[in-house]
Amino acid sequence: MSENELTNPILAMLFVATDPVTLAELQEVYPETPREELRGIVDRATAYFNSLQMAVEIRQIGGGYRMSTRPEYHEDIRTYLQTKPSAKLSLAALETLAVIAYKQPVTIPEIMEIRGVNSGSTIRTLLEKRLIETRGRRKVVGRPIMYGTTKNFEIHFGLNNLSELPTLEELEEVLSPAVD
Amino acid sequence: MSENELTNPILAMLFVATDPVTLAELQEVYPETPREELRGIVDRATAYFNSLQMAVEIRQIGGGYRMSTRPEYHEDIRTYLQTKPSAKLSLAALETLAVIAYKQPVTIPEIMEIRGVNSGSTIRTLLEKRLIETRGRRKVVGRPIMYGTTKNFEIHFGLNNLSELPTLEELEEVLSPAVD
Amino acid sequence: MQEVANDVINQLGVPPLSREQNQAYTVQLDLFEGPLDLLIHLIRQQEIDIYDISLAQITDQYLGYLEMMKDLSIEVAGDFLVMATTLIHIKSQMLLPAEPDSEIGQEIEEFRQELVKQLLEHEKFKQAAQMLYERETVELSVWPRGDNEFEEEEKELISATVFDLVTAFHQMVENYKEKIVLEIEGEVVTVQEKMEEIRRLLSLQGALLFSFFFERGLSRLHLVVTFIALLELTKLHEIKLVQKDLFEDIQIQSCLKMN
Repeated sequence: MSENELTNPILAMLFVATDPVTLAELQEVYPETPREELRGIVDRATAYFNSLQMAVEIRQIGGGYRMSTRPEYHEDIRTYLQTKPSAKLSLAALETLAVIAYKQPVTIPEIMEIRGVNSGSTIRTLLEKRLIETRGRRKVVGRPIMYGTTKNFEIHFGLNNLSELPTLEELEEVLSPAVD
Repeated sequence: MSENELTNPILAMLFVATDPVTLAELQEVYPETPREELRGIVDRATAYFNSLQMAVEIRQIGGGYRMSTRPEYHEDIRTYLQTKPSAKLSLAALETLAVIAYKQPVTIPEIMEIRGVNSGSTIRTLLEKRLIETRGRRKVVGRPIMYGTTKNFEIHFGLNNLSELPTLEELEEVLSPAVD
Repeated sequence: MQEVANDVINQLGVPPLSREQNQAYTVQLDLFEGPLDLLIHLIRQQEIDIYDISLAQITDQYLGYLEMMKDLSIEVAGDFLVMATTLIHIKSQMLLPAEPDSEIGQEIEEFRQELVKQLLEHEKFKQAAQMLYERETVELSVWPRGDNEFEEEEKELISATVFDLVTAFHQMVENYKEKIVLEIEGEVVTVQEKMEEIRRLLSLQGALLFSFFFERGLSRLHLVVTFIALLELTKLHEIKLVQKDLFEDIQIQSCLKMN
C-alpha cells in the first residue's frame, strides 16, 4: 500500500498505542508536516485500513484514532484470554511461599515471625492454588497447623524435587549486589 | 477476506495478545477444530496478512504467533512513545548467555571454564531479566545448579525455538573468515 | 536472518561489536573481559596462526601487558593473575634443562594444545554473542502490542520463578537479621506489665489485631510474654479473641464496658 510514506509508520503507532492517538501527538512526531495534511493522511490510512475488512478496525474515539478488534470477535477473544493460566502470584504470596518452601514444615506464627506481617489470607490463596498443603500440627501450645509445599509446587517451579531448590548460600554470590 | 470463518477471529486474537499465541491456546478456544486444520488456518491467515505489506507483521516467535511492528518504523514509534532505545545486554551478559544457550543445561563452573572469567553477577542479571532459569542440579560433587534459557530468551532474540539458533560450526563459517 | 540483521544494523547505524578497533598504544582494559580475550588479542596482533603459538612468546607478551596495566595504575582482575601464574609456571618448566622427550616436554605440549583448544572454543562463543547481539538489535526495534483492552485489573502480580522465590526469601532473611540486632538490648518484661499494656491499648482503641504484636519486631521473649498475658486476660474475661474466618487475623476485643 503506502500511498504516502507516513501511512505505514502511523498505522504502526496506532497498533502500538494503548490510548487513542491524537493529531496533536502525530504532529509532535512529524513537526514538518502541516496539520491538515497530517489529518488527510490519517483519514485516508483509516479508510484504506477499514476497507480491508479485517479483524481489526480504526475508529475515531476520544478525540483520537484507535485500532481495536471488531465487536463480533469479542467472545472468541474473551475465551482466548481465559485460557491464559493465571500462574501469577502477588508479592505477599510469593514471600509466604518462599518461607514455606525453605522452612517447611512451618506454622503460621513462624511465617509471621519471619515476614513480620500477618500471612493468613495469602496462606489461603496458596492452598487454593494447591502450591501448599497442611502437614499436621506442631506439638506446641495452641497446636498450630504446619504447612509444606506440594508436588504441584515443584511442577509450577520446574523442580524435580525439593533438593533442587537453590540454597541461600549457593545463590549468595549471585544474589549479592551486582558488580557490573 | 475471510477464506475461513476462523481467520478473522484468530487475527483478532493475535492483535489483542501481548504474548505469542500458541496453537495449544487456539485449540482451547476451538476444541472442535482438529489441530492440523487449525495450524493450516493460522499459517494461511499469517501469509495473507503479511502479503498486505502493512505496518504490522505476524511472526512465529517463542513457539507461537505474534503481531509486531516492522523494524523499519522503530524511529517514528520511539518518538511517539517517547522512549529511549531499550538498554541492551552487556557484552559479558551476551557471552554468558551464548554459553548457556549452546551448552544448556550448564553450571556456573562450566561457564567459567569457557569464558575464563567469573560469571556470578551476570548470571544474576540474566535471571532478573528472565532470560535464563534454573534447571535442577548436576549430579557431580557439590551438586551445582544448572541453568538453561527461557521462553523469554527466544522472544527476546526473535527465535521460534532453540533449534533456530545457528550451530557453533555454522557461526564459525559465517563470521570468522579473515577478520577485517 | 543474517542478512536481515545486517540490514537493520546498517540502517540503525549500530556499530558491530568489535574489540579489534583499539590502537596498539591505547589500553582499554574493559575491552578484555578476561585472560582468554587478552590472549586472543595478542595472537591477532602478531598475525600468527593460533595453532602455531609459542608459549614462551605469548607468556612474555601477556606479562608485558599486565605490567603496562600496572604502570598505568589499572587494577588487574584476579582472573588475569591466575592465568599469569599458570603461564609463568609453564614457562619456568620450559627453562629447565631437560631431555627432548621428557615428561615435562610432553606436559608442556599438552598444556599448549589445551590452551589452543580453549581459545578456539572461546572464540566460537564470542561469535555466538555477536550473533545474539545482532538478533537483539533487530528485536529491540520491533514492538508487540501494548496492554490490551481486556486487561484484567491485576496489578502487582508477577509470574514467579525459582529465582523470585529465593530472592524473596533472601530479602526477608536479611530484614529479619536486622530486626534481631535491634532486640539485643531488650529489657525484661513481666506478664503483669504486658497485661497492663494490653489493657491500656484496648481502652484507647477498643480492639486490637493479634498481628499488631508481631509486626513490631519484638523479641521472642516479648512475644511469649504477650501471649501469656493475652491468655491470662481471656481467663479473667477482660478480653475475647475473635477470628472471623479461618486464616484471618485474630481480633482482640475488650469485654469491659467502655466509659
